[in-house]
Amino acid sequence: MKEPLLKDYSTPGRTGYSLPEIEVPEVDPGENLPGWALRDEAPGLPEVSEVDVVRHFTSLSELNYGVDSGIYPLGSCTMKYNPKVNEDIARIPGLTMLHPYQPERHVQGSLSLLYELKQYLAEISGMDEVSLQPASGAHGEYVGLQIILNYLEDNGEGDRNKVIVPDSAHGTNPATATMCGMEVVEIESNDRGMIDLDELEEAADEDVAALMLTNPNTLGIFEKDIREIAEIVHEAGGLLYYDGANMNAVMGYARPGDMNFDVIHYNLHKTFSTPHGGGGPGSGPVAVKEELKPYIPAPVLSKEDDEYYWDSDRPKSLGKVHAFNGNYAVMLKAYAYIRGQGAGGLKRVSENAVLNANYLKQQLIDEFDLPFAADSFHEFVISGRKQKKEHGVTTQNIAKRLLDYNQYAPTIYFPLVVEEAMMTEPTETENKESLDNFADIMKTIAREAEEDPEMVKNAPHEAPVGHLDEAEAARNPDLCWG
Amino acid sequence: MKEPLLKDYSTPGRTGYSLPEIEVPEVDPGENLPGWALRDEAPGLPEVSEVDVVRHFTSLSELNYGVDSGIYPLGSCTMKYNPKVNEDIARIPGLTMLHPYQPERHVQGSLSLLYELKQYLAEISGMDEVSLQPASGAHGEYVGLQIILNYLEDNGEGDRNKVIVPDSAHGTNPATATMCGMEVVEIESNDRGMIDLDELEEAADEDVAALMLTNPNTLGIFEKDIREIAEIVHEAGGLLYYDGANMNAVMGYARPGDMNFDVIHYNLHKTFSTPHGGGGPGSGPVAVKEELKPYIPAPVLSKEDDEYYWDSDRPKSLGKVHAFNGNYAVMLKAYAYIRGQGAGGLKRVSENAVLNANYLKQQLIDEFDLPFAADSFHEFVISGRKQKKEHGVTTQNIAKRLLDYNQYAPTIYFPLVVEEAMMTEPTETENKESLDNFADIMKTIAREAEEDPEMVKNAPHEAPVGHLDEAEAARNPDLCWG
Amino acid sequence: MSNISYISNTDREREEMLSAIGAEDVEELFSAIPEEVMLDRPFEIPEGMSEMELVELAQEKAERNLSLGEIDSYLGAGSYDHYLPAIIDHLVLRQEFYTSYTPYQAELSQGTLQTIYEYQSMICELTGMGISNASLLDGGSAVGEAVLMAARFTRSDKVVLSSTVHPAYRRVARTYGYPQDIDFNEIEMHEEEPVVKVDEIIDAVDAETAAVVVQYPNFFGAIEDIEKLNDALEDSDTQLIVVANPIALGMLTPPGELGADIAVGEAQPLGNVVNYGGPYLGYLAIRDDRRLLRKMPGRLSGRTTDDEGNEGFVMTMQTREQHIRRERATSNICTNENLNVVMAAIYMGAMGKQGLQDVADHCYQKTRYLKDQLAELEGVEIVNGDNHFHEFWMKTDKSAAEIEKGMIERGILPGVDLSQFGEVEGLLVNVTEKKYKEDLDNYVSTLEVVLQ
Amino acid sequence: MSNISYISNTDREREEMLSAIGAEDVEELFSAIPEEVMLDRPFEIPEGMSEMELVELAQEKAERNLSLGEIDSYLGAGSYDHYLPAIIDHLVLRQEFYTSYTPYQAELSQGTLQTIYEYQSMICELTGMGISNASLLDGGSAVGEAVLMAARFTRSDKVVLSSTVHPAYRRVARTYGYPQDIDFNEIEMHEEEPVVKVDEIIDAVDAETAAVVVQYPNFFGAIEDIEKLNDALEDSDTQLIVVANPIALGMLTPPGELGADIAVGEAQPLGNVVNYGGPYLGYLAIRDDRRLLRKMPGRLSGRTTDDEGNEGFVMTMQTREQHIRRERATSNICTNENLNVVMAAIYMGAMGKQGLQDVADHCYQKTRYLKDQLAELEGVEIVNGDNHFHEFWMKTDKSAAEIEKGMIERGILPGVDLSQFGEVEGLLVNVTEKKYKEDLDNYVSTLEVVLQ
Repeated sequence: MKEPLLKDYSTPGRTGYSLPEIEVPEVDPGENLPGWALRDEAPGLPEVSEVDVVRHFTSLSELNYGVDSGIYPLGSCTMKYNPKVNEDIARIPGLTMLHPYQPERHVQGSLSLLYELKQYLAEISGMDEVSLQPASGAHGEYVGLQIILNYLEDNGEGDRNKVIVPDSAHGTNPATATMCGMEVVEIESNDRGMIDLDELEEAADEDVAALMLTNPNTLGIFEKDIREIAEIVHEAGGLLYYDGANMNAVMGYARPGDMNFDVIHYNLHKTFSTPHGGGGPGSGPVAVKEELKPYIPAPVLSKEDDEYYWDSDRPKSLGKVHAFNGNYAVMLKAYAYIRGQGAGGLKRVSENAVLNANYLKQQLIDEFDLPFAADSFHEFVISGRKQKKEHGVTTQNIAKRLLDYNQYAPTIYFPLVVEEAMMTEPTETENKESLDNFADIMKTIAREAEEDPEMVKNAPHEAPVGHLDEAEAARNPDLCWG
Repeated sequence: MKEPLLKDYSTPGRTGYSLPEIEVPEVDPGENLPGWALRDEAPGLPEVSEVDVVRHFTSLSELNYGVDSGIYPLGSCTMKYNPKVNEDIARIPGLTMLHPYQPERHVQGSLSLLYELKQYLAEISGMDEVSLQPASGAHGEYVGLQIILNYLEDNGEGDRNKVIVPDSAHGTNPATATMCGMEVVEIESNDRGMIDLDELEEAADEDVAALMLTNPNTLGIFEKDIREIAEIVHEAGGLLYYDGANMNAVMGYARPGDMNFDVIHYNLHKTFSTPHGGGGPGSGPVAVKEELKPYIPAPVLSKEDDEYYWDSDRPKSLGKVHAFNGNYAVMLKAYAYIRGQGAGGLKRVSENAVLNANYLKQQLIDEFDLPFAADSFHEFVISGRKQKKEHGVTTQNIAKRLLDYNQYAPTIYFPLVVEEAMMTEPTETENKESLDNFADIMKTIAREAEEDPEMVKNAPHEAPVGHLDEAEAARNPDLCWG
Repeated sequence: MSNISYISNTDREREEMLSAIGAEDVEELFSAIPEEVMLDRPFEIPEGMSEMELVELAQEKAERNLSLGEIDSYLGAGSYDHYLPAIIDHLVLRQEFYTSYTPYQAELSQGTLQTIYEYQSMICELTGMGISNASLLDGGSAVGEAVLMAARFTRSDKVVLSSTVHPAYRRVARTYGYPQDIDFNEIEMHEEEPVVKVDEIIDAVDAETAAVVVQYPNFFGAIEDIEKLNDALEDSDTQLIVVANPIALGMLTPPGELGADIAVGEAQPLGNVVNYGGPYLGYLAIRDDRRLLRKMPGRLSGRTTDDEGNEGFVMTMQTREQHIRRERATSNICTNENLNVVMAAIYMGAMGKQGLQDVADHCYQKTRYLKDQLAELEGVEIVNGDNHFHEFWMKTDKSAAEIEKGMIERGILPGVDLSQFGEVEGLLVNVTEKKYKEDLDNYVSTLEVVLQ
Repeated sequence: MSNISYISNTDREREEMLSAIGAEDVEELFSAIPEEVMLDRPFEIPEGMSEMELVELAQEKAERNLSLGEIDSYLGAGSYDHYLPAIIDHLVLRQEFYTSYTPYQAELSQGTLQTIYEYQSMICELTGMGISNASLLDGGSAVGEAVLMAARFTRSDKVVLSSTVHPAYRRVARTYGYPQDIDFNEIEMHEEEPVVKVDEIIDAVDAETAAVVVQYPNFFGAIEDIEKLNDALEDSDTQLIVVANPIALGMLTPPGELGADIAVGEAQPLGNVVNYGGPYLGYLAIRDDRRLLRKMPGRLSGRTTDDEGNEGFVMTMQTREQHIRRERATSNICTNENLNVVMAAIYMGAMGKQGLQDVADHCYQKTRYLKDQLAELEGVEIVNGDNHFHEFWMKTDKSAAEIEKGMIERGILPGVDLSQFGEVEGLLVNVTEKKYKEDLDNYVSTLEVVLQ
C-alpha cells in the first residue's frame, strides 16, 4: 500500500519531459551574467520517466479520501459534492488562458462574469460592495478586519485596539485580529451555546474595534439576539464582522447584512462548492456595507457604460493583499454553481443542508451527549464525553475508528467550548441512506466502545497507515528528503 | 470493498440530470403515433442522483487495475503506457464534434490526418494501401480474409476453401476463417516453436486460400523461414495474411510487406498505445499489397489536388463492415503517438520492447521451464509445468497469486502448444526496476509453490474478491439484474 | 531538445540489461531476422516531436475542420448529437477504466465486469429483452452479427430485410452475410409513406426464413407496423430482429414487448460523442432463451459468488467465444467497445428513468414543432406526415444539394442529403434535445429564404 | 425541464426525515431566525438552469475574451505562460486529490501529505534552502508573510526593500506590514541599469533592520548583486529575503547558496496555468534553523512512523498555527493552495533535473535572441543590456501605449506596459520556452513596422 518517494524512482539520466528545439543561436550565459549567479550543479530534482510520475501520483491519490469516496461530515468545512461541470467550465481555454495584465478590453467576458458574481454575493449577503481579491477565508478575515480598522482610523477612532471574539469562534478569528495588531477579547458562551449579552455589554467598551461572529455559530445554533448584539457593538462604536464559513445554513432565509453586520467574508470553496483540493485553493471574497466601500482592496472591479474595468483610483483603499486578482478560477466555479442553482436552488441547498443535519443529529443523540439542546442549523455538535468517562474511549479514538468503516470523521475537539466535541456537518448532498449508514456506524462504534474499548482505542485498523507518531514528528521534524 | 449495484441506490422520484425547458408547444404523442407504439411504463432505469452515479462509478473504478497501477505483462496484448496527451488530443472539440455525414470540405483537417495515418501504416508494414474501417483486430482479420477471398474469386479461384493456421495462432484466426466460410487447417509447430515447412508444404494444396500467420509468432519467436513459407503458399496459389498483434516487436527492423505477406491488420490499441479501455474500443486497420487494392472496404479515403475525399466508386470492394468510418477517435490517438515518436522513436520502441522481454526472460528461466530456447522478441513463453508436476500448483494458481502482489498476470494457457503456458510481454514502457520487481515476485511464488503449495492454490488472498465460481456462472447465467 | 519518449530505461540500464542477457548490443536481439527481410533504411515518417508541438499540430488539424460547435447541425441518420453530462468524461478518464485490459483476470477487473453487468441490465430494461451482451463493434456490424446469429440458430439462410433499415446497416449485413451465403430479400417502401410494406414482408416469409429485419424508428424516423408484423410471425421460427434507437425507447414500447427475438442497434446516442462516426458501440439483446443465448456473439458478464460467498462478476459463457472455441466460435469478436459501454452505462444511470423519458420527449416535441413549421412552407413536403420520432424526410422543390448549399452559407447544416445512398432524394432532418426553439425558428425562416 | 440539482433526497424522503425530527415542514427548521432578519423575498438572482445551458453560458463569456491562444503574448511580470505537460491535469483531476479536505485525518490523507512533503523537498532542492512550507496564498502575500516572519524573528520592525521588487509584491508587503507598524525603506534603482543600488541597501541596514528584500531575477528580469549584499549582511541579524522565480533557478545559483535566510516567491510558473492571476501559490523556504522554523507561517508536512514502524506523513509543528495557537499563531493562514502544490509537485517531478534546466535554458536563450534583435532596431533601447533571465525592459521612442496598440493590431501583445505601476515607462517583455524563432522574428519585424 505504501508508495515510495518520487526520488526513490530516480535513476541518473532518466527523463520524462519533451521540449522543441531551441532553434535560436545559443550563447554561454556566463558571457553575460556574473559567474556566481550561475548554478554549479543541477537542481537535485528526481530523474524519472513520465510513466514513473503518472504511476507515483496515481498511487498517492489512492491513499486519499475525497468527497466522491463518500460522506465527509467535517463540521464548519462544508464538504459537499463538487460538480464536475464546474471543473470543465474552469478549464475552457478562453477563460483560463488569460494573463492578469492583458488589456481590459480583451477580457470583457471574464470581467462581466466576475462583476455578476460580485452582484450575486452582495445580494446573498445583503451587503453593498464586494472585493474578490482575498484568496481564502482567513485572507478574507484579514481584509475584512483591516477594512474596519482603516475605516475607524479614517473616522478618528484609530485608537481602538480590541476585537471581541466568542470562545466558540474559529481559530482564524483571533489569529487574524493579532495579525491586524489588535488585542483579542474572548467572551464565554452562555448555557444555550450563544453569546452572553451581559458579557458582551461588558466587553464592548470604548476600545472595541469589532466583534467577529459566525451565525449560525460553530455549534450550529442561530444567535437569535443578533440585532441586540449588533446594537451593543455599534453603540460602543465598534463594527460587526461576519465569518461566512456557515453561509450554507441560511441562504434565502437570513442575510448578514439584514442582521446589521458591516463586513462579511465568504468561503467560495465551502458554500459554492468549488472543491477544497486537499486544502486550497479557496477564495474568500469580502462584502461590505456602503460606508466601508472606500477601504476595500484596490483595484475594484467596476462598470461604466457596459464596459468593465479595474478601478485603481481608490485613495482610501487598504491596498493589495494579492499580487493579481485573487483566485479567479475558483470564482469561475462559484459563478457556475450559483448560476446553475439560481435563486430557488440556493435556498433549497440551505434547506436540505439544515434538514440533513437535524435528521442526523436525531439519529445520534441516544448514544452521544448533546451539549446544547437548541435547534441546529446545517451542523451540530455532539460530545464523546460519556464514552470517554465510561470507557476511556476518546473522541479522537472514535474518529479514527470511523476511518476503518471508510467514513470520514467529523471535526473533533472543536469548538473548544465543548468537551470531546464532534462537530458534524453532513451537507445537502448526502442522502438519507448515507446519513442512516453513518448513524448506524456511529452507533456501532458506541457499542464497540462499551464492549471492546481497547480495539477502538487502537483504531484505525484498516487505514493505509496506522496511528502516526505526531509527537516524534514535531520533536525531530523531517520536512524534506534532502 | 464491494460496491452495490447502481439500482440498489435507486429511490422513487430521485433524479440526477438536468435539461432546459422544451419551449415549443407540446402535443400528446398519442395523437400522431399508434397506441401500441407508446410505452405504458417508464423504462426501469435507476432513479439516482448525480452524486450517487459519481460515487458508484468511482468506487467501481477502484476495483480495477490499469496500466497506471503497474506492470501489465499480458503476452500478445501489448499493455504499454497510454500517453495522457493523446487523450487530450482525442478530446479537442474541433476534432471530435464532427458528424460522419458532414460535407467533406468541412472536415479536411481530420481527413488529412487520417490520410497521413494511412501513409504511415503503409510505410511501417511495407504495404501499398490501407483501410481504416475495421474497428478491432478481429474485425481487421475478417476484412483481410474477405479481401483475399474476393480477390481469389475475382481471379477465378473462388473454389479455394481452406485457410491454414498454425497451432500457436490466436483464436481469432480460426474463428475468422470460419466466419468467412472457410475450412480451417491447423498445422503443428516444430520443436523450435516455428512452422514446420514440410507440414506446410503438405497442407498447401490447390484448395488453400490463405495462410494466417503472426511473425514473430505467439511464442515470441521470429519465423526465420518466412520467405520460404511465403513461396510455398504463393506457389500453391494462396495468399499470406499477417496478424499484426505483434508489430510492437519489429518496427523499423522488419516489415510484413518485405516478408511477402499480402495482407496485414494492425491493432492500433496495442502497437500505437491507444488504450485498451477494459476491452475496447480498438481499431484494426488493414493494409494490402497493390493487387488487392480494389477489394478493400468502401469508401476509400483518397486525395486529389490537395483535397481529401471518400471514394465510394469501388465496384470490386467487399462492401462495408462498419456503418461509418471506423473508430476515428482511436485513430486520432494512434496518429498522435506515431507523430510524437517519429521514425526513430518507433524503432526505439521495438528495440526496448525486445530488450525488456529478453531481460525478463533471463531473470525467470532458472525457476520456470522455457519450452523453446529460440531468441525471443517482444514476448516470451515460459511454462509452469514443473510447478504443476512437483507441487500441484498450476499456472492459474501462479497467476492468481501474482494478483496478491498487486501485479497483473501474464497471459496464461496460451499459446495452446505450450503446457501451463505463461506468455509474458512487459513492453518497452516498463523499466528495469519494474522488471526486477516482477521477476523477484515470480521467484518468490516459485518458492512459495515449493514451501506452501496450498496457500498458492488458494490465491488470491488480497484481491477485492476471492476465487470466483465460473462454473456456476455458466450453469445458471445471471446476466441482468431484472 | 527532447522528443516524446515513454521509455523509462536509461542507456546505462540498457547496457546492464544487455550484459545480463549476454548480448553485445540491441541489434543482436534482432539477429533472428533474415538479412533479406531486414529493413535497411529509416521509416519514411517524419521525426518525432515534443508534446507541445504535437498538441499544436492537432490543433492546426482541428482548425481546418468546421465542427458542430461552429454550425447549427440537423444531421442524424444513425449518429446523434445529444447532450453529454459532464460526469461521463470525468469518470471514464479514471485510469482504472481506460487503461485496463479485457477483464480476463476477474479478481482485478471487478470494476469493468460490474459495469458491463449493469450496462447489460440497463439495455435489457430499455429494450424489454432478457439478455444483452457486452457490446459489438457498432450498430452496423451488430446488425450483421444478428443476422448471422439468427441463421445459425434457425439453420436457415434466408433473410427478409426492410428497405427502411439504414442503408449502411443493410450494406454491412450483406458483407457479413456474403461468405455465409445468406440470401437477402429486400422489401420495398410504401410509395407515400416512409415505412415498409409489412404485408409484403409477411408474404415473403416462409419456413426457410431465418430472420426478418426492421428498424424502429426506421431510417426515415418513422414507426413501422411492428405489431402487425409480430402477429404474423408469432408462431413461426423466423427470428424478428428489431434495430432500435435506444433514445427512442425512452418513449416507444420496447422491442421485447413487441415480440422481438433480437433487439440490436447503435448505442452511441447513449452518452457517446459523435466523433466522426466512431468509436461507437453496437448493442445486441435477445429474448430470455438459453438456446438462443448459446448462439449469441460477444462477451457476457455474469454475476456469481466467490469462495466466501461474496458476490462478484466474471466473463461467462466463454465457450461461445473464439479464445476458447476457436473455429467453432459464434463470432470472431474479441476486443469490443468496452469504454463506450462504460460511457453508456454512466449515461443511462445519470439520466435514469425520468431523464431518458425526458430526452425522448424533448426530441419528439422539438422535431414535431420543426416539422409542422416546415410543412407550412411552400415547396416543402414532409414525407413522414405525422409518423416520426426525432427525424423526418423532407422533400423540397429545389434539390437537396441546392438547399444544403444555401443553408450552409447561412450557418445551418440542414440534414443528411439522402441522394448519397442512391435510393431516394431529399433531406433527412434530425432534431435532438440540444436545439432551442430559437434555432428551430431560424431553420424555418432560413429555409424559406433559401427556397426562394 | 429540470435545473441542476445535486440534492439526492426526494420529497418523500424529506417527509420521512421531517417526521423523524418531529417537524411539520422545512421552514420550521429555520424558526430560530427572528422575524426581523428573515428574508421575505426571493434572491434577485436569475433562476437556475440546466447543465447544458450553463456550459453554453460559460462558452459565451469565453468568446468575449481574447485569450492567449488567440494572440501572441509576451506578457510576464510575475505570471508566466509555460508549457504544462498533459499529465498534470489528468492527475490533479483524480477526485482523491481535488475533492478532499485539508489533511486533518492523516490516515486517510497520506496522498496529500506525501505530495506536500515531496513538494517541500523539491522546493528545497530548487532553492537550496533547508525547509519549505506547504504553500502560501500567492507570491505577493508570501512576501508579506516573509516580512512579518523576519520581524517576529528579529523582534525588529525595519525593513529595507529594493524598488526592483515587483510593485505588486511591494504593495502587498506594505499592506501586511501596516497593522504591525513595519517601517519600509525603499531603495532606488540605478539610473542606467535596472538593478538596485546595493551599496545604498548596505548603508541603510542597521542593528534594527529585520530584513532586506530583493528579487532574483528582479522585476525587470535582471540579476541583482546578491553576492555583494550577502557579504555585507553575513554577520548581521538582518534576514536576507530573496524573492526568486523558481524557473530561473533551473539555471541560477539557488538563494540558499547565496546566503538567503528566506527564499520566497510565486510558484505559478511550476505547472500552473496563467488563469488571469489566480489561483497561484506562494512558496516560502528558510534556512535549516529550528528557531526560525518556529516563526514560520503555514502548514508543514513531516515524515514520521506509525505504531508498526511504517513510514507515514502528518501535518506537523501545528502549534504555530491558528487552529491550535489562535491569537498567538504565526499567521492566520488556514486554507492554502494545496491543489496548486500538487500541480507544482507533478511539474517538478515530470520535468525533473534535466527538464528544469532545459526550460530555463530555453527561456534564457530565446529572450537573449529577441533582445539582441530588438537592440538593433532604431528607436529601441534595452535597459537591461545583457543582464536578464527571461524578461527585459524595453524603452522605445514612441510611447508604450502606442507600441502596444500597433502590435495588438498585428496580433502581438508586446509586453507589460510599465507605466501602469506609476514608476517608470516602457515595456516589460517576457519570453518563455513556448516561443519559436519564427514568433520572435515576427515580433522584431512587426515592431519595426510599428515604430515607423
